[in-house]
Amino acid sequence: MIMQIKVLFFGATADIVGSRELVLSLPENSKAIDAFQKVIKEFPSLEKHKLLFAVNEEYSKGEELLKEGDELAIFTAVSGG
Amino acid sequence: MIMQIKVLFFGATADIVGSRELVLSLPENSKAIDAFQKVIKEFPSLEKHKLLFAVNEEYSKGEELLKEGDELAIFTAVSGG
Amino acid sequence: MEKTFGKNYIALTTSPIDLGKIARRITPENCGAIVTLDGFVRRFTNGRETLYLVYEAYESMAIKEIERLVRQAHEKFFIEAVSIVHRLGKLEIGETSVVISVAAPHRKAAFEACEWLIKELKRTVPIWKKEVYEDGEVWIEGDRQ
Amino acid sequence: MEKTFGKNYIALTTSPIDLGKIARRITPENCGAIVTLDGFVRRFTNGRETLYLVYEAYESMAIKEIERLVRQAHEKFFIEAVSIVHRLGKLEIGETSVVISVAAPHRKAAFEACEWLIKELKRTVPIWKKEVYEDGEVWIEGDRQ
Repeated sequence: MIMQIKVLFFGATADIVGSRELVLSLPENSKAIDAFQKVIKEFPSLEKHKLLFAVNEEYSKGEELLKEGDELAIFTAVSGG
Repeated sequence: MIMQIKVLFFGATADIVGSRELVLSLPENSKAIDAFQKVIKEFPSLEKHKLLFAVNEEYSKGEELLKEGDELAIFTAVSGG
Repeated sequence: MEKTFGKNYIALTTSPIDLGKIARRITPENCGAIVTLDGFVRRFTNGRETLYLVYEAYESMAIKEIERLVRQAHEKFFIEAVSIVHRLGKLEIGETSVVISVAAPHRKAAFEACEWLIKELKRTVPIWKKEVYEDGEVWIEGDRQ
Repeated sequence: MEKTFGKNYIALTTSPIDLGKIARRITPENCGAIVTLDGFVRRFTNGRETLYLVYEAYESMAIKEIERLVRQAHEKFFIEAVSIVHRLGKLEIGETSVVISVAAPHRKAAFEACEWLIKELKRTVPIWKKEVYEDGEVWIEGDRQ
């Protein structure tokens, strides 16, 4: 079974990917880190940056299982304030 | 020779003295502390308070000699802010 | 996007921030002091001149993260209310990018909480700053202070 | 009564203080942060309700003392500009009695200098506060925080 998740990009990562939002298809029971690595493969320039990611608006280390419709965000170290 | 100095009161000390400004006559070569003690003698209720004083707008410990026209201020611990 | 919880107020906005209005949202009756951090756009950074900044946020997550920080601050410090507003979009030199106001019964806690909040905000809240120069632009990664 | 020296501004005033306006007087180009202390009239002190306050100053000396503190702050901390305004006369609950704003290249120095300035102001500047209650009034002697 295949599921779809949403991937969000901001700032530097949005510039690299050329988009702020992608839909990613993954096998069921994929982890966040699997989705992350799939994106990296497609956009290898992302690897030049120190990246963080969040699943459903929470920082993630990548171990959680994703489910249909989840939101993965990939971004560089924050610089607000 | 007699000289005259100005004595200023603020807040609690002005309430006790019933005035914000007095003229004090003193022998020449009086120190600030002499003037201070003369005022205390006239208004003994002042002694119930912890008092500070300033000569010509500078905090004073009382050892400087006063001269005609000097300004002595007598007040309680400050509470601005 | 804004949120009120307890006596606290947090917001993300593309409009100019009125520092005094934010700070004075919170004047609890048992408090006597508000400490406010006003972060603004500096013209020169390491000698290079910035023309303007652009701030972008992961807005829904940023609001959550700011709320989490405010709740943590209440646990760590004896404070009464916090007001945080972060500006987004294009900012001119000198314009306020962030205001953090903390009201507390005793000013020491307000100073400590305000300093802690700006440090944590810069570390964890998903907002990014792009510096635009005459000859290019760059997304800043991490707190460069 | 007001005075400007260097990038600093100090004043005593009987008019309401506009916090934002005071803080934003000082936005030096090499700075990115202003820290502001806003002291205001609290309604309850040790459970007793205050109706209003009256502040009185030895104005000429108070301005001198505030200037001295600002100059000392520049020696002690790496800061760029200070703005201090103290209100005098009758103040209602919630009104600002004092604003101290400090701009610095790095926020840590601004926090430290602002906290030091309010502590020293309360210790040395000849200004006095009278608290007026329903059943009496009292001149406060010394910092009771």
